[in-house]
Amino acid sequence: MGRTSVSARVVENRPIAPGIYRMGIEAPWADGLVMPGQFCMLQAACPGSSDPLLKRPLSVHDAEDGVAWFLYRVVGKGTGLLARLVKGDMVAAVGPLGQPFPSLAGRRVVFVAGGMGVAPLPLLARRRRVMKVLLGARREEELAVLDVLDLPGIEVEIATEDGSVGHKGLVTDLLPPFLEGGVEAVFTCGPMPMMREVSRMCGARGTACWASLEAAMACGSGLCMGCAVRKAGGGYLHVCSDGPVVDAAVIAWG
Amino acid sequence: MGRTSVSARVVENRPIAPGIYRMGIEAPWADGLVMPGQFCMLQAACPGSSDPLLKRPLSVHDAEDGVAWFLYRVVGKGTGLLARLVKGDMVAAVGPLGQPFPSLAGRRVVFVAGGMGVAPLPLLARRRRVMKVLLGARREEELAVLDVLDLPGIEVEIATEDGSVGHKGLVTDLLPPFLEGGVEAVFTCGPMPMMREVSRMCGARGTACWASLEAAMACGSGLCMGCAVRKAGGGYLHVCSDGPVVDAAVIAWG
Amino acid sequence: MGAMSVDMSVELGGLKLSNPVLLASGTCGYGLELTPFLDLRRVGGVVVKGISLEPRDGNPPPRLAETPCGLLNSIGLENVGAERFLSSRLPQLLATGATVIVNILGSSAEEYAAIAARLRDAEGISALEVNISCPNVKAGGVAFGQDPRAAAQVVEAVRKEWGRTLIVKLSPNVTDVTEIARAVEAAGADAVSLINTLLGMAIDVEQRRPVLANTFGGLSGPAIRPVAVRMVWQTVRAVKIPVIGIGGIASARDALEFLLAGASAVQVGTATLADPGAAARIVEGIEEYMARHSITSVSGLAIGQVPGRRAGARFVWRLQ
Amino acid sequence: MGAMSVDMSVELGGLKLSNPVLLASGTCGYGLELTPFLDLRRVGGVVVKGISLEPRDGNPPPRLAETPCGLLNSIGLENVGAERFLSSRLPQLLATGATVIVNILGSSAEEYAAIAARLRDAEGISALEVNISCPNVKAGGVAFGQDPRAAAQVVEAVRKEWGRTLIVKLSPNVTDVTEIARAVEAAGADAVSLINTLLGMAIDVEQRRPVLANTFGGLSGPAIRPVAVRMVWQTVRAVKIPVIGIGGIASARDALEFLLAGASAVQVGTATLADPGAAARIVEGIEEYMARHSITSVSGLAIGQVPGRRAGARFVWRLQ
Ligand SMILES: Cc1cc2nc3c(=O)[nH]c(=O)nc-3n(C[C@H](O)[C@H](O)[C@H](O)COP(=O)(O)OP(=O)(O)OC[C@H]3O[C@@H](n4cnc5c(N)ncnc54)[C@H](O)[C@@H]3O)c2cc1C
Ligand SMILES: Cc1cc2nc3c(=O)[nH]c(=O)nc-3n(C[C@H](O)[C@H](O)[C@H](O)COP(=O)(O)OP(=O)(O)OC[C@H]3O[C@@H](n4cnc5c(N)ncnc54)[C@H](O)[C@@H]3O)c2cc1C
Ligand SMILES: Cc1cc2nc3c(=O)[nH]c(=O)nc-3n(C[C@H](O)[C@H](O)[C@H](O)COP(=O)(O)O)c2cc1C
Ligand SMILES: Cc1cc2nc3c(=O)[nH]c(=O)nc-3n(C[C@H](O)[C@H](O)[C@H](O)COP(=O)(O)O)c2cc1C
Ligand code: FES
Ligand code: FES
Repeated sequence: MGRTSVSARVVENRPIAPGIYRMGIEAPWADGLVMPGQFCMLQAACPGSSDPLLKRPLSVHDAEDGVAWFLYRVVGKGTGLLARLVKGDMVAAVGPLGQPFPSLAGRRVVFVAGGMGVAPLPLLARRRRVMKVLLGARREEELAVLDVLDLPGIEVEIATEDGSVGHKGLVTDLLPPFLEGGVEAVFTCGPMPMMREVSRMCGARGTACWASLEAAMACGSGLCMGCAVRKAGGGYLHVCSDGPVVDAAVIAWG
Repeated sequence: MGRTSVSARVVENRPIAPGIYRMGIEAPWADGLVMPGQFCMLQAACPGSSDPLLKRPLSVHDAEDGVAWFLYRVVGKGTGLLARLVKGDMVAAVGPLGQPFPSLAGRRVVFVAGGMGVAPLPLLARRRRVMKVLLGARREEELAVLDVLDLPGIEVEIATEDGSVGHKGLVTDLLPPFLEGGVEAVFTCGPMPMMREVSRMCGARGTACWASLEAAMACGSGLCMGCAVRKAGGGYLHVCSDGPVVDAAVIAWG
Repeated sequence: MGAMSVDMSVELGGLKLSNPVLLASGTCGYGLELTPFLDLRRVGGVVVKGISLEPRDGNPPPRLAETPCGLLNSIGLENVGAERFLSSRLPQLLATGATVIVNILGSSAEEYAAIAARLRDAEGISALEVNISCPNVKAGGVAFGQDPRAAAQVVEAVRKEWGRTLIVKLSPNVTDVTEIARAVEAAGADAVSLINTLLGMAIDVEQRRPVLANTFGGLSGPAIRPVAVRMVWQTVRAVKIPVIGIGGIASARDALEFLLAGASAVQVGTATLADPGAAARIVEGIEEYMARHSITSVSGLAIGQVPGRRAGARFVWRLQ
Repeated sequence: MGAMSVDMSVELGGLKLSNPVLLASGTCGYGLELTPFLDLRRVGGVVVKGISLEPRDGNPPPRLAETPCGLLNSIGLENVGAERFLSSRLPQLLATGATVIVNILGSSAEEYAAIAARLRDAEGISALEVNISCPNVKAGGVAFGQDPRAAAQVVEAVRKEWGRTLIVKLSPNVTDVTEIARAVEAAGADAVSLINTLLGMAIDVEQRRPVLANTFGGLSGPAIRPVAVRMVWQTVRAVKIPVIGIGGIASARDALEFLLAGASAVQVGTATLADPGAAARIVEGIEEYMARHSITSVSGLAIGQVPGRRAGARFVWRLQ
């Protein structure tokens, strides 16, 4: 699968909206081996220090010309230290990891995103056929990332909770016309409550739905069994190796 | 005593010889309150990380115009992270701490240094009367720091173990003429075996000797009793609060 | 702080403290060393370095070794002894306005009792904290804190001599800390504080010998916090007396872990060594958190209502 | 490596290993997950995830929490069960050329024995590692590893079924680890490995609840290394069988702390999660160190000659 564990050079790392950064790192696998929806485990190299201890999972945002890109929000110490990196610094990177969005050749797919759920979109748009992106946010400011998203030929419909841009309400309000219009699959990435609702709506119509899950991870590689998510039929699957992209029907959304 | 615990801005931090850096930080106490031989506890600010856990003791190298300078060798992770700082970065600093070299007004003092023992010299030369510096090194390369030492009007005599510069042998070989010539006090800073020998030689002639000690430190402020050094009469003194500069006669040099 | 005013005061077995943040024994000297950095009235109290009847020199150096997010120390209970503490340190410390708690240690129950008796007549000592992590010379050097009967004997002996608040400081180097906590509660302790350091060691691989002259040392700092929070959580659910949480607290968030686990107060140790003003920051941060969460008093922080008191160690079921 | 050639092979209770660096149970999956990053023949052996007689689902999520220099996990012994391990995992793992050690767990001595019996007929399993940190259902859930008699019973039961190398993995959550070590030595263990995780917990102060669904978790990683080195040092001096050191090893320097303390081999756990190639780096680093210090065989690393075997816990005298 071409997964590697390397020390990679940062080619760019800059804030593109308050608290949100876009970082590119040198990655030999960026040109072909990585598939949309896959992720890497990343850590700012800090010689001799073991706090933070573990790498952090970030979706591959885009990949071309030997550079893998990530779009991330600064949340805590792991992402905080990533944000301090400058061009030429080193980052420890394991990847690409996990199950990608399926390849549904020629199919019409709608992507329902919330917040940072847009992160995997550019690579997805480059490699798969996405007809439409439905994007939810609480406020206009959360849409700042849109300006840097390179989504050639893909229309974006927006819903904000405060109505400042686009539809006033939830992003899931925008989905029914597409389900009724016979879209062939829905991809979704974002907060759990949103993905749960998307999954429920698709399930009710019998439309295939693929969700990109999140879970706390230690290894990202199937070693620790830490990233468990309950399956509909009982038992657990592991987000890092069975996912992050899974058939939404197999999840016990709870 | 004006000691403070602050987050201070780095004004300069650059390598002056392989593995040796000179760093200046903004310090309100730099203009008057600090005395030669005192030290600070320093740590590169790394938000959210607690490894390394403790600050590291470094002698105040020089102090003027609101800037405190340090001259340090990269040894491990604490000094390694300091070396990565660039102008404008923040460093956590507690100081100035400890007992300084005594003020022997008008007296003739010889300073015997080994390796990084030269660190406190510029401030000492600025504030006290030093007639001569005797400096020991293993090889010529170890003398590179001399180029940046600002020691107005002070002569430096050198001994190298391989004879590449100055006297071939130990720095202590250079001391007897001064002891015989009636120098009034000897200050010493460097490796323990060197300081032990200087102390012994001074003791034998009845010349006052002040040594700047080193010990592993946690607090640098007399809180933990960790920095113990055995006293000649039994019991311990604490390098951070009873020293680092102590009357060499009180130490059980062992 | 927000507009809301929060009540930070706490009561610990009869002792009223202005706030729940204390300075831990052995990491704040005799208190005075901290005054350049910290107004001692801003913390709930100062637990001074462990005092024995006679002065002690302590262990030979090296006494310190830093480990990942932790500190090993083998100070060896160096202290000025009860007399010099009372004559020269205590008056100065009281002059700062600090609430003073004295940590005591001994090598027999009688010795503990003798120190308590000696300190009883001194004015201004608000509480004793009995450090039972010391080796019991009569029982061959196993620490009092590792044996419920020996621990109870020490507490009973001290209790006879000391009427004010009596805190017992527990060792974490035991199979079941709640067993010791229950034993000292039954023996008359007003509160327990935990944890003392975990027994550890480090080896200098280049010198090929233990780093510490004493071979072993006590591990403190953020590294041990998860163990400390667990033991406090278990102990809160096993005894009725107040529990003081200690171990790796370096921020208000860390202190809140213990207060949410049910601790009535906390102590800040190694963090003060790394940053002498840490405790004051922590007090402010707790106030800010309480205001943000609309919690008006410290006692309202504990998660849920602590249910029927059960032995803690049995909770553990399936790890890994 | 220098010009000098060093002998990295070790012998552990009858088992020959090419080098002393093993992958710790639960942190290398069933070995196969690591092959993109690591040639499994470069490590001394692979200790696979704990296997029970029947498959286990494990604990509900969240199962992980990072702490300062540490990791809390409450996987809950999720595993595919003995049958599926033998049919689908083991053959693939053996095909990589790895030396395979199987970690086993149960909730009664009989269950442990039954797994040993089931695995006995499988070819290619070099050793069993018996994880006695599991709760003993018959004794109300206290772990086997916290009671010398229960630990000995498990080992005796397994010993009857298993003739190859038998390693017993000890829990650090005890007052005196050497007591348990001596008990399992007497019961027939060929080697002991330690430490398993320290019991800990973390609280999410914003959500105001324990981070882990299971409340408690096992603490691993560099944070625990000083405790692990101490316990290994004590155990080496208390038993005659080989000791395998585990706990917070992330570099050759860290591994050497254990080997210098007298461990015959080491296991790398959490470090593999953070960096899947860690163990290979460690093997190289040990070789380089040995060459630099002119030490020709791993058994020559231990500090001094280990003197007359004494009980370790008594060493502790004066801390702090
Ligand atoms: C498969 C996958 C892909 C992801 N892709 C992206 C992305 O493209 N862009 C982006 O901004 N974020 C992404 N995330 C979330 C990102 O991993 C977390 O925000 C990050 O781990 C936070 O680490 P921290 O140290 O800054 O925060 P802290 O809060 O300090 O982290 C503490 C611990 O919690 C874990 N954690 C915290 N938040 C999350 C979370 N939301 N999901 C999983 N673990 C978490 C951390 O990994 C760490 O172990 C992804 C998560 C997963 C599982
Ligand atoms: C009063 C005093 C003044 C000093 N002044 C200077 C100076 O001006 N320039 C300079 O280069 N060095 C000086 N040192 C030594 C300096 O403190 C150490 O080199 C530094 O602490 C190493 O830290 P590290 O994390 O880089 O190394 P590591 O080896 O990773 O440190 C591990 C631990 O050992 C301690 N340690 C390591 N070496 C020493 C040492 N030589 N002395 C005391 N503790 C040590 C560290 O503080 C730390 O706790 C001074 C030491 C003292 C006590
Ligand atoms: C240098 C040092 C000295 C200590 N001395 C004592 C002592 O004299 N008596 C005592 O009961 N605890 C002593 N302790 C333990 C601390 O009070 C505290 O219980 C422990 O360090 C854990 O808290 P921390 O992680 O916040 O440091 C000492 C700790 C350190 C680091
Ligand atoms: C995620 C995880 C799962 C583990 N599972 C097991 C297990 O199944 N059996 C076992 O004996 N130990 C298990 N352990 C303990 C490790 O094997 C090891 O003893 C411990 O983590 C300490 O070593 P480390 O600090 O190098 O990780 C597990 C540890 C972790 C982190
Ligand atoms: S994160 Fe370790 S198995 Fe998924
Ligand atoms: S370093 Fe703490 S007392 Fe000196």
